[in-house]
Amino acid sequence: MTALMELHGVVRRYGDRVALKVDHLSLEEGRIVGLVGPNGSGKTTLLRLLAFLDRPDEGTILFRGEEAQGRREALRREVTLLLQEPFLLKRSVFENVAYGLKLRGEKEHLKSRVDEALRSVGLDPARFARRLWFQLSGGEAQRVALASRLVLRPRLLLLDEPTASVDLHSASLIHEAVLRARRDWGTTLLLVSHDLAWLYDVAEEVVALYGGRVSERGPENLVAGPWIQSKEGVLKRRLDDGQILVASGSADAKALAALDPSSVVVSLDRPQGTSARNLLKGTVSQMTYENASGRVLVKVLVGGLALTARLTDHSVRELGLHPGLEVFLLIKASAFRWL
Amino acid sequence: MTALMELHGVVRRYGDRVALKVDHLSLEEGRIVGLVGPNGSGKTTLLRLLAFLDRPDEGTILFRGEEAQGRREALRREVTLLLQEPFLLKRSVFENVAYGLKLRGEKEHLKSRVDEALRSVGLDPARFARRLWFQLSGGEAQRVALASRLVLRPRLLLLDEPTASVDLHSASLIHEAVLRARRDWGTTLLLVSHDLAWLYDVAEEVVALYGGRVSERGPENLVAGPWIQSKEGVLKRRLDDGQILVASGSADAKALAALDPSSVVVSLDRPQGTSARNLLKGTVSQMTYENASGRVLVKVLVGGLALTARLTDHSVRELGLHPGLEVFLLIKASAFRWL
Amino acid sequence: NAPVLRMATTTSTDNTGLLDYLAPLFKAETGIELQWVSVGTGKALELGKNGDVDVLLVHAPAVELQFVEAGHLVNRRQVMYNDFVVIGPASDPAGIKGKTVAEAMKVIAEKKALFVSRADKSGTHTAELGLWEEAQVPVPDKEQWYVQTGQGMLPTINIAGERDGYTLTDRGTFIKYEANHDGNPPLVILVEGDAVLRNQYSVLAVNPANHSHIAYDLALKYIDWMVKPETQKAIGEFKLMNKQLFFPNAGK
Amino acid sequence: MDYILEGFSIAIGLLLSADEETFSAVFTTLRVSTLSIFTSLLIGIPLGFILGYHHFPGRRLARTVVDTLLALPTVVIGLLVYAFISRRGPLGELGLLFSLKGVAIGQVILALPIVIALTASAVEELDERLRQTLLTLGADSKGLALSTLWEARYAVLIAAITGYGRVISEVGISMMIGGNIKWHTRTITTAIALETGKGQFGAGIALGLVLLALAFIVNVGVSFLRRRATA
Amino acid sequence: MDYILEGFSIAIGLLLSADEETFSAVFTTLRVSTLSIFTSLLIGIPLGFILGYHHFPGRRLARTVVDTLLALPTVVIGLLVYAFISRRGPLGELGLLFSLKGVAIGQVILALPIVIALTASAVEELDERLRQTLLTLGADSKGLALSTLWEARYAVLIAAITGYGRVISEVGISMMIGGNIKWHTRTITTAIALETGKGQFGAGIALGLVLLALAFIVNVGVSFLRRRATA
Ligand SMILES: Nc1ncnc2c1ncn2[C@@H]1O[C@H](COP(=O)(O)OP(=O)(O)OP(=O)(O)O)[C@@H](O)[C@H]1O
Ligand SMILES: Nc1ncnc2c1ncn2[C@@H]1O[C@H](COP(=O)(O)OP(=O)(O)OP(=O)(O)O)[C@@H](O)[C@H]1O
Ligand SMILES: [Mg+2]
Ligand SMILES: [Mg+2]
Repeated sequence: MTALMELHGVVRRYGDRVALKVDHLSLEEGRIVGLVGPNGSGKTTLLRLLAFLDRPDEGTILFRGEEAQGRREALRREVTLLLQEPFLLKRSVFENVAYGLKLRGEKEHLKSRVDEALRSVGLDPARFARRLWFQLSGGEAQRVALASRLVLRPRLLLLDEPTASVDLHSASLIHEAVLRARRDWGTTLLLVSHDLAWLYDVAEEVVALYGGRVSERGPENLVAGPWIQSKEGVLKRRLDDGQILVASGSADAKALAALDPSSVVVSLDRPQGTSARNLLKGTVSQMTYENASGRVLVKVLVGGLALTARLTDHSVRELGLHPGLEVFLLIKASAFRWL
Repeated sequence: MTALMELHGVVRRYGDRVALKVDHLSLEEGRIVGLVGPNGSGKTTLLRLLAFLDRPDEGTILFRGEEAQGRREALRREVTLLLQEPFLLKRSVFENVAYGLKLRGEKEHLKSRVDEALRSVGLDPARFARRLWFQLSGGEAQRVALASRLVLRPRLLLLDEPTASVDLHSASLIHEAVLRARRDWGTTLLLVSHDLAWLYDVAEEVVALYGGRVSERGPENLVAGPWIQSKEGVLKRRLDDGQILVASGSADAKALAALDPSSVVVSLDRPQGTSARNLLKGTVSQMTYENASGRVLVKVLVGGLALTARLTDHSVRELGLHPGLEVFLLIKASAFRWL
Repeated sequence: NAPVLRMATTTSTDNTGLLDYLAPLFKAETGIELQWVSVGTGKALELGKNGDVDVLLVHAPAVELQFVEAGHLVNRRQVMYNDFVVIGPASDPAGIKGKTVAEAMKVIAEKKALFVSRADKSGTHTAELGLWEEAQVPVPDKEQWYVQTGQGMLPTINIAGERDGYTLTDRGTFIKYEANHDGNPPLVILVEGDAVLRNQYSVLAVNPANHSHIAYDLALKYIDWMVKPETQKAIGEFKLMNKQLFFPNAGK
Repeated sequence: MDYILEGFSIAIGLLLSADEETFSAVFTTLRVSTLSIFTSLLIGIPLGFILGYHHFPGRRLARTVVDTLLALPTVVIGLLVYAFISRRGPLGELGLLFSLKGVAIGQVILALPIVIALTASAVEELDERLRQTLLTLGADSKGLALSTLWEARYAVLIAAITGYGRVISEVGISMMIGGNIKWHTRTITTAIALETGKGQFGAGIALGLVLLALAFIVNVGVSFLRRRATA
Repeated sequence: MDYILEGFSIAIGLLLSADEETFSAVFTTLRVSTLSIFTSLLIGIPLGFILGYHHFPGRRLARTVVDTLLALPTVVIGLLVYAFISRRGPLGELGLLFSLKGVAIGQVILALPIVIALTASAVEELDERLRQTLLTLGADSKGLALSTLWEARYAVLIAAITGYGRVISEVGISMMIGGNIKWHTRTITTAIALETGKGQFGAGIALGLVLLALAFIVNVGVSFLRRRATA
């Protein structure tokens, strides 16, 4: 497989703050890639660079192996981005979706293509095509914005939170639309979402961003401070219910700790004699199938903190886990990574 | 418990279309109520009426038992709404959060109250307070908008998709903030979200809207057409993988069918001799704890359709359900309700 | 399409309606269409110098002669005159009625009675400056009682009327002013008839040597037409409120 | 006060009797102002777009210069244009003096700063997401400009209306360049100046009312167009 | 062309020699235009807000009327004000004729439609979410108006700049009401008209340049303020 886009040594700053610093990242042609990371981690910043809306302050971006600089206007016709905040032109829904096609001079079958795009996001053209931009609900507007990108059949489709205010049924339609785009037009997809259940279901591969840097480990749990330096040379974080989280290493009180879900062990009973420093009691709140790994992500609420563990379906079955169940989490103090 | 707000015979139209028609709805003081419904079902329309941003075309709204009409400006200080699309004033983050307090002349402890509000949505005042409105990521902006409502300590707090583009950690902070508002200030809350896992976790009670009408049955599965009228007098819907859904009653091809999750039965093996007309094979994709009922919502993907079943934790454990597992769903043709 | 002759003239000939009266007669006789712009005398001379018009009808003899001398204008012919009058409020606070112009000006200056001056280098203004000299009073530039408007004749009279001041005007404009007030104006003629008060109008052609494009032949035709007896008679017959405004004096 | 009442009755008389001189001035005014405003919009809207949209070095200075030119008096524009098109001027051969084309040149100079400044401000006020949306939909620079202006259409319309009001009401340029020649370059405003100079204040006000009636008709048309574009 | 060069050299001469007459006119211009524009903004911005924000019956007509008044010629305003404040007029007792206050009244009438129309359009262009946000934060009608105007501050500033350009460059009102009285009510523009009438075209252009220099200084100040408000 060849790389559709590649980033080398890319840095993007806002003022003095570095918002993104990617040494190397490549997007394989025809893949469906998920992008996760906490708020402010640089996801939108990255998508803007990939869509040629912004230029990196440093580094190069390759499109099909060739330097993109100098042919950005042409490349913008191959790549399209659904913005995080949907924005519609002050025209009818039909005109919004047809806009990109008209720009490209593709006026044949205009109506049928627009109708098809609207249908693919669950909007009935007969009811919606003639509505004006302000006559829509939030989720409807979001889907019109998506339809206006899908209709373009781009090489690369970048979706920034496509399901943010979309109902469940539409989310599954968008899921289908994504798969269809890849199947019918060979579109490569990069999807940002905080709806991990949806994302893990669609994406074949998930990349995570933390503080503007790509993490090779995939999505992780994040624990924010305040951390207290204890005498024993470890850092402690008091949870809302009085339990205490212990992490080794050194960091300041406001530091953010990352924890790989694979290194969280779930147990039904309080285990005796374990080497793990952390033994926390919590309640399973959600279990999600992760398409990329074939595993199950188990979200456990521990004293106001949501920690996710990645388990095989075998162990899930063995333990008889289900939402609402009380469990214990075992985590080594050394499993935390400081960001 | 007394009703903080009550709606009687309220109708709201956009042009000729009726967007909302509520015969009766009452919000008990001090409750945390969830509001769900598909896109365009009228949730935002309802919140706008409750926040006194719009007036109903018909019907009356009572606040603490008294007609609200005529004292809307005063009541707007008791009720506040987080808009679905966050919008910040063209000022610094600090000024955005302080705005409502300054309006009310509450200038004492201004800084500490603003800082507290920012912290409660996971934003470090030292890093964010002086930023300008455009120097924020989507999720950060959303949280600033939320902080500017939380700081007001309103009687009624209406949140329209507070977690739409917010990361998991912040979503749990918002969860805490909601509980704290109720505990410390007795705030009544009405929360709209498509993130059902989050909502079910927070809300004590969930109301559903379909096509502008309140459903007493709570949230339901929705199945869109095309429905085909068969000779046997039932309606059939072909799923992507070839399986067929059967519903009784009469409706046109584009009709929307609702299905109560409690009437979906999950089985591990293909049952022999059942009275249910539908026997569908699918895969469990997510399991969520429902705070309001103490039950588990099991989401099953069936040929591109996501159907949710509501089970007791007992049966979940008994069946050994886990995400990724293949299961059969049993649904009576008569369980569908036409909307 | 009739041949077009362009003329620059002062506002007094236009505002009184004289040109509206003469132009159709000229067209009927010669087939030439007269188009005129009415501006300040200084601007009219400048337009002539630049060759933007073909012919001039103005009333500032001294300046006209300078322009002729400099070779900008040729063929100066006297056409008609009217006269200047000193007007003021009927109550005549300074008591100048019946005096000679020189005495009147002197009294005005002594009593510091309000005097409104056009101060715009127009024919009237030039004449007023001459009167101060005659009265041996230095031009009272910064005196409180000396109001310099820098505007046309009618606006200046109006200002004098509003302020109960004296001013110098040509008779034609004054008659127009009287007419505007239905014959009952706040200001009346107090001094008139002095020889120094004569206001001479002349026609001049733009020098074709400087500007090849100008309609010199039409300009000559016009000048000839203006000075010929029939036209002169017509000018004499032009009346406003039954009063004669201009006195033909071609060739005199 | 009398003048005003007199003005109304004269105005009605002029319009009812279809007074030839008045109608000639109305027609001349319409011709020259239409020519001027369309030329100004044609030049000014693209320049305003560039000024409001692109971040080039010297942009702030350019904006300040345009804002300054809003204070250009019509007499001065008249003089400057005259300096060029007078017979002794570099463009004297074209015979633009005392012609409506000449007046239009001056009026374009008058309206341009208004159209540019207000278009630039309209474009600047637009949501940053618009630019991003247009680019992600594949707009090239032409599409970007056209669509941006279309999104800002109401504000650009106000620029046009303000420019038109300025052009139709100006007198300095029409007087200096047009020369107020009866039946040829006499516009409503130069006719008003003439009447006022003669002391015929009532007639001046009457012509002013005629001008406003004209502007009102134009604006009713614009407001109708605007309503259609919204619905 | 010569006039323009001549104009430049005269302008420099006037400024360097601190010519008394010129400076008197500059000072008078500044005094009256400042008074006029501030009064216009004080009245016009609230009216513009109401027109752009509230949906009252007759609003469309009101907008069309304001747009029409953009075409009000200064001579006509001069005549109307004259009719009121002349000695024979109802306000004759106040002695406003030939005073700067009288001129300011006329200039306020001139600038008001500009300020109102542009403020209304600025307010109209604002995001609907702004209104909703302000209301949900508990703004009363005063807070709503102030905050809305603050959000539209750049567009309102352009209204002010356009109005100021109009006021400082007008000549009809200053001439008619002020009377162009030397040392008293002579402004730069009436002085230009006078010089032009005298055929002193170079001097006219020179004074025009002085006026532009003045406007430039004002606009540099505004642009500086604007920059501070952004950063
Ligand atoms: N215009 C700007 N000026 C200054 N800082 C900015 C600007 N835009 C974004 N930032 C900052 O850059 C960082 C990265 O922002 P970005 O929008 O890429 O985050 P994100 O990962 O998309 O977050 P979210 O999940 O909230 O959308 C954030 O810390 C944000 O505050
Ligand atoms: N201004 C408007 N004019 C006309 N129709 C409107 C307008 N606003 C909303 N609607 C329609 O009214 C219905 C209800 O809209 P509303 O915004 O309340 O939905 P919602 O439940 O909030 O949806 P979402 O989940 O997408 O936010 C929708 O069908 C929508 O298209
Ligand atoms: Mg983002
Ligand atoms: Mg909504």
